[in-house]
Amino acid sequence: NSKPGDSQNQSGEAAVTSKKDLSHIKVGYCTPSLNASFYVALSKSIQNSVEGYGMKFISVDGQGDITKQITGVEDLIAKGVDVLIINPLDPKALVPSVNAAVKSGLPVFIVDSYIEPSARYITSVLADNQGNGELVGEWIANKLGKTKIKAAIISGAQGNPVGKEKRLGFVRGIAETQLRTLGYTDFSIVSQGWGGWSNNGGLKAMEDILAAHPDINVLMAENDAMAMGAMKAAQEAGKADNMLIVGFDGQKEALELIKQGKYGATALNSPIGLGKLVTESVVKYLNGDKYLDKVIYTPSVLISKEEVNKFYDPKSIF
Amino acid sequence: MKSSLKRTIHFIIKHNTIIIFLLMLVLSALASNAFFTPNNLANLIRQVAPVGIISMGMLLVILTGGIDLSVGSIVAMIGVLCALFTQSMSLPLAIVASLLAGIVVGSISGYLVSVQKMAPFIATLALMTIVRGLGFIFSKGAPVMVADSASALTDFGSGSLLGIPNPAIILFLVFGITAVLLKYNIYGRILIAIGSNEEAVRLSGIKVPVYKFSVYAIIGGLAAISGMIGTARTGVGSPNIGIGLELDVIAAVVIGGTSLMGGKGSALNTFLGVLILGMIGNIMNLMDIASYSQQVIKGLIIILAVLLQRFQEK
Amino acid sequence: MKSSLKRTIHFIIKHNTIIIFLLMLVLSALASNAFFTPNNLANLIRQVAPVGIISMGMLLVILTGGIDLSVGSIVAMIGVLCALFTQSMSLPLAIVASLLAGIVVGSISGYLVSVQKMAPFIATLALMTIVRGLGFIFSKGAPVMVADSASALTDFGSGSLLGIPNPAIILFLVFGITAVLLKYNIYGRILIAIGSNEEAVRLSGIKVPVYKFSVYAIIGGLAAISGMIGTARTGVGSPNIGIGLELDVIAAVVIGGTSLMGGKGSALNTFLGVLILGMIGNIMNLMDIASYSQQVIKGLIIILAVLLQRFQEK
Amino acid sequence: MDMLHDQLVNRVELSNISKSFGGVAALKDVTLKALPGEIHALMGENGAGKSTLMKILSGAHQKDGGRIAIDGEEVHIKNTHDSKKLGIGIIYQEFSLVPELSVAENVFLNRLSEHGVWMKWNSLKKEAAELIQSIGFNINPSAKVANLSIAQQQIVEIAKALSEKVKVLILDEPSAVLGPNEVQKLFDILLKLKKEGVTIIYISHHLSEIFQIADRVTVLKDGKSSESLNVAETDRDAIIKLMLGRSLDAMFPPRKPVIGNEVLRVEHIQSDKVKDVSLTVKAGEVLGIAGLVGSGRTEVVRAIFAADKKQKGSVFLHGRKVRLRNPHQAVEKGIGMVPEDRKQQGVILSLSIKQNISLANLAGVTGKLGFIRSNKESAHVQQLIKKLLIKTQHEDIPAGQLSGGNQQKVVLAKWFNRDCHVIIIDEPTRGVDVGAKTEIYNLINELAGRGVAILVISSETAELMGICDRILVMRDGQVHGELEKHEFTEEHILRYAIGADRQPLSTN
Ligand SMILES: Nc1ncnc2c1ncn2[C@@H]1O[C@H](COP(=O)(O)OP(=O)(O)OP(=O)(O)O)[C@@H](O)[C@H]1O
Ligand SMILES: Nc1ncnc2c1ncn2[C@@H]1O[C@H](COP(=O)(O)OP(=O)(O)OP(=O)(O)O)[C@@H](O)[C@H]1O
Ligand SMILES: [Mg+2]
Ligand SMILES: [Mg+2]
Repeated sequence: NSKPGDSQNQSGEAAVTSKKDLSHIKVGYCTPSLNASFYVALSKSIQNSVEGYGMKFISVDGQGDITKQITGVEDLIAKGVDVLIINPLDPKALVPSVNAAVKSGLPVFIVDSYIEPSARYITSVLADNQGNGELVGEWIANKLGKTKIKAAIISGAQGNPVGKEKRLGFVRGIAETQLRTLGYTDFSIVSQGWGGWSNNGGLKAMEDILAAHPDINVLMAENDAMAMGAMKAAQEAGKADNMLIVGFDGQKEALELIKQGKYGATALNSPIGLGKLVTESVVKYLNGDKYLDKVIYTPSVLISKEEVNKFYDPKSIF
Repeated sequence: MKSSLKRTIHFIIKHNTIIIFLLMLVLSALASNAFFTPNNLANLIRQVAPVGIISMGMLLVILTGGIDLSVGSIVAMIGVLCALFTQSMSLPLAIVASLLAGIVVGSISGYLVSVQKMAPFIATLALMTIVRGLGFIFSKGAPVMVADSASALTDFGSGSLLGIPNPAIILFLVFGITAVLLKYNIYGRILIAIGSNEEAVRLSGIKVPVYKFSVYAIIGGLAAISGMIGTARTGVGSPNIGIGLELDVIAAVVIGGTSLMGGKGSALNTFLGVLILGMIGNIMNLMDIASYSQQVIKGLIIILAVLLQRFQEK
Repeated sequence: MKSSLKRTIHFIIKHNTIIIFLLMLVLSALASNAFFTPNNLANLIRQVAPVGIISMGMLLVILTGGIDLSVGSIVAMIGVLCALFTQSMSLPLAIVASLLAGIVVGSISGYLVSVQKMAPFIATLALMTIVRGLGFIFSKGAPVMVADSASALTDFGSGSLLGIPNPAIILFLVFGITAVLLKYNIYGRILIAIGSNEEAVRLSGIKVPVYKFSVYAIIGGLAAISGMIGTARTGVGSPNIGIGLELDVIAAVVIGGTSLMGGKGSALNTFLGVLILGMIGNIMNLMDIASYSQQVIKGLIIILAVLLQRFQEK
Repeated sequence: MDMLHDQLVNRVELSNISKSFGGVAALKDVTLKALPGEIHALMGENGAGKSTLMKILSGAHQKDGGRIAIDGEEVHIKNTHDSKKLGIGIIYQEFSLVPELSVAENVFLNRLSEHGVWMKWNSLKKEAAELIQSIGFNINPSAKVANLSIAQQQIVEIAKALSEKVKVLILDEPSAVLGPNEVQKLFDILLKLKKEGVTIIYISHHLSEIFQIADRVTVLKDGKSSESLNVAETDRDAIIKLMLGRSLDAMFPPRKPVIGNEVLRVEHIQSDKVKDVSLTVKAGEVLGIAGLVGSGRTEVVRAIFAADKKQKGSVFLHGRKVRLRNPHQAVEKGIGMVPEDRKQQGVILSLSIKQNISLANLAGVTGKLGFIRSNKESAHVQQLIKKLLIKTQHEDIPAGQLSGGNQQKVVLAKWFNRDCHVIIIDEPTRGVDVGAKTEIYNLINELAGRGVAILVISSETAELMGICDRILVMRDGQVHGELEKHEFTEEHILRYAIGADRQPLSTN
């Protein structure tokens, strides 16, 4: 099990080269949806890496619905792909699909989300969301010092396991840091809004949060898009200056705001890195490496104003 | 001999959904070699089963001049409930309880429409929201596992009989029953009559509210069956599936030449409508058409199919 | 004196949406201290603006007996297009082009419904899918930033006039024009007549298709305005906003006492319907009611409001 | 008869029935008694409450007060099911058929659920065919009702009512959509039923029919009932006086036609049901089109007005050829049409009288940008209401609250409100009471007097003879005869209408 931070490098070049000719290989990818720019970027990144190795890339869209994702996987198998990469909408529901694919002789790789261990996949590549949450919480606690933390959370979608990991990590990060530095905890989370992972949703949720709790000093959103929407609402309400806004993903627009000092910090969950990493695992596997780690984490990185220049790339696809 | 030919022609004109269907079939076969493989055909029929099963209920509802927007939510909620029930009761009991729950939800729509005379669109729209919320509440927002003791359910979901996937067998059953009901049973004839002239039926001493109520109860039950099939296939009940399913179901019924005004429609054509819609998605996936373009093409084909239907009226 | 009281009572009974509205207002004030703060009221009116603006168009469509399911998709697509346009043309041009694009999409629905005589439900359902897909294609799936040169747009989106948020001002304008149109202009009267008895209107020598066409073009334009407001507020055009918006809009219109059969409805009541629906969401957020329960409560209130409407008919 | 009446128990006894709709009294204290084997006519002006009374008897409406007794025993009819169990059959004024079902299913609709759970298609069709034949007609029992002509639909209604053994049969204006041939057959059936002891309540606005078939007559006026009269002992004037509260000078007002130049000429027009029709109408002339039901008269005028697509033929106005593609263009060119189906095509029931009347001439009531000049409109409409003697308190009342005759006048007012060169009136007085009829004839005269060319279709031969200057007779989609005023006789018209070989109605 590789620990966060110790595995692959983030730079552009392929870290793995293939000894075999892979040009006849068809890689199928089933995305959970294409309704969010994160997923679009992830799909694009996998495509770029896959094609970079000379393989063929085919994708289907789960349209945010487990049954449609299963349908998509079935269609991929029917089309005769050689490798399957799945970003499962649900940790359990796709287990039968994965196992059916494995049974028909396909290696299956998981990316970005969790799946039950009973699925016989080769390896899963994902961000350490809880670790990321901890980094964000730690940053907030350090930043505010003895000031009481009054936070609101904007979550993406109900029942989303990634969101849950992030907020649990956030709480752990704050608690641990305060205990370490102050010897006690002094924070409350006064409200949880729902923003549907979108800019617009974050804006709306923040408006209502500010009406009910005008005195919050921290806003944590489970992705950058919602955080940026919430920032707009805070600005309109004239509250942006007394508030720390943090999010996740490291979208380039968010990095730009961090650079300008308007946005506190974000935890890197780069679709580009995920895409590269999972493709590299595929290539390793196809080259005969049968001993891949079952879980591979992308490094957990916190990006605040100090580090932002290392990560900011205005031409990035995400 | 000649008369049988004439009858065939007449049949085709009347059911010109068949022409669209055959056209799609030929196009699909031309478009992808993978289409006419037993594996893919089994996939296709398994994939359309949930929409297909519910479409038969929707046909009944639309025949009476109504509509039901809540089915997608029912599928999700029952999927969740069914998984929960397996954790606390025997499988047969869990299935019966899930089915009943679906019928109860449908009955609430039925009550609002038939007794309270609410517009079906708005009554079922409200229920769509409510039932979706309940699904989330019951599941606490996360997918619910089917109990290990209920492995028979998941076995059934992934199993097949004589090469036909089990969900498809249920679809065929539901289709057959509906077809017979509409053609040879008084119940079906009365539904058509209600959609065609409700007042006349009322004046004939037929208890119209009872019939209107019944179609919503039935579609609730069918949505429950679809929900259970979903859970059986995946082994989990997930509260966020089936969003927008109602629109697919309605589109299938309308592609099958059913009038949204009620009084006009057939089970066979609806079944073909379901297959046409399913084939659109399947073949586009096989052809590697990008997801966004798929939506555009699907919409265009719906428009085309409905425009072609208009010849039927002549 | 007495007659004015009588008239007031008559007015209230006729517009009993007002009663529901006042009831909601009182309940909201009781439920949360934060409700009657200027800040929250500004939020509320700003939040309902997109639904409100489109609801006036939906009122016109429903008056003629139609429906438009494509508006949520138009909002998203135009939001994207508007942001894209700012990158390549001057702001005024970008706005005009976006508005025109919305009108064009609406006109396609209008053409299918009025000339091709397609059922509005299915024509606009197909367009809903197509336009959503186009929005994704145009944006390549990711939100599109408004160009820095078009900061006037984002300034407008977050600005206000005399304490009234700009989007709300547009809403008031659209509401006022619709109200006047329906009450004092022949256009409104013809729409109502068409919804009541289309054939009689046609035989009176009125060009029914032109009017039916026009309402879809109008709602397309209004959806485009809503889309631009969304982009102006957030500074990005996202292809995935507005999913399910059409249902909120229709619910608001129906809560306002409009009959889905056409021929009956008022702008004021629709406006109140919009506010009622907006308040439901707002107050539940203020009360920190869990999102799942919110859906359930919202559905229940819709049912309740529509049931209360029935007294109006007496 | 009276002696009998005293001794026998009444089959139907409605006593002191009252009923109001939302505060408006439709029936106040109505009493009607009928014996077994009696044909009892029910008459009255439009809106007098005839249909309402019968709907109460059939369970479609609930009475507010009063007593109903069948065969001397008080009964409580709460729904149509109850009335059926009591042996009451009814043919409603508005069709109550199911268009999407077959003839056979419609005939047995009342008893569909008694046949068991499964459809017995063969026996159902056979029985339906037998029943329809037994009443002298021939309609394919498998045909969809939607594809039948109006007359055929009425026959299905009759068969439906006779499909059950009834003690009481109510017919609400059955003859309004039947031709003379079919009416005669209907009367044969009624007389047969009468012999079997069935009580028949017969509603009609045609006085001649009452004298031909009824034993007694009850007249409703303003929601109250008159004494029942023995038909044999009364006459037209007496009944009219009971209905209107006054006597009627002449059914058809005298007219001195001033006929001018040709206004409308139609040459070789063809459509689905019309095979080559040509005609001309001159200014100030009233041209009638006679013919049996289903002869294609309506189709001719709808093709002229461009309400239906015509396949061939040309239309000339004032000698100049015009191309009309839709009713809008017809209206723009000065043609107006009062359609045959008042409720479906004429009035908009939920709109006010004012709004209905303005509909054909919106330009006349609007100012800049389409804004309505409310005062002007009201004044204008009030004038028309006064002129056409439309009975209403206010011009803002929904047209649906008016009686049938007054609704018909509203539709006429719509075209009065516009300067038309040609006005087509399809069935000007269908279902209209005698009093209102005369008023409508007056209006037609006045229009003609203004120099408008008028084309009238009517199934009532007497009406055409009374108001027209010239009559065309149609059969099978063609004009088979043209009669000048001095040639007008019922026989003449009927002969052309039926043709040499008369054929029974059939579906194919
Ligand atoms: N459902 C109803 N709601 C309100 N008013 C009604 C209703 N039905 C009938 N009326 C009113 O009751 C009165 C009697 O109507 P009814 O139809 O019984 O008249 P009628 O004698 O049959 O007239 P006609 O000769 O035109 O058929 C009319 O004023 C009519 O407008
Ligand atoms: N709804 C309909 N669908 C199909 N055919 C119809 C319909 N109504 C009428 N027809 C046909 O059109 C022809 C003429 O119809 P219709 O009975 O209206 O004739 P008409 O001469 O105008 O008689 P009237 O004016 O007395 O009704 C008939 O042959 C009839 O079969
Ligand atoms: Mg009547
Ligand atoms: Mg006619």
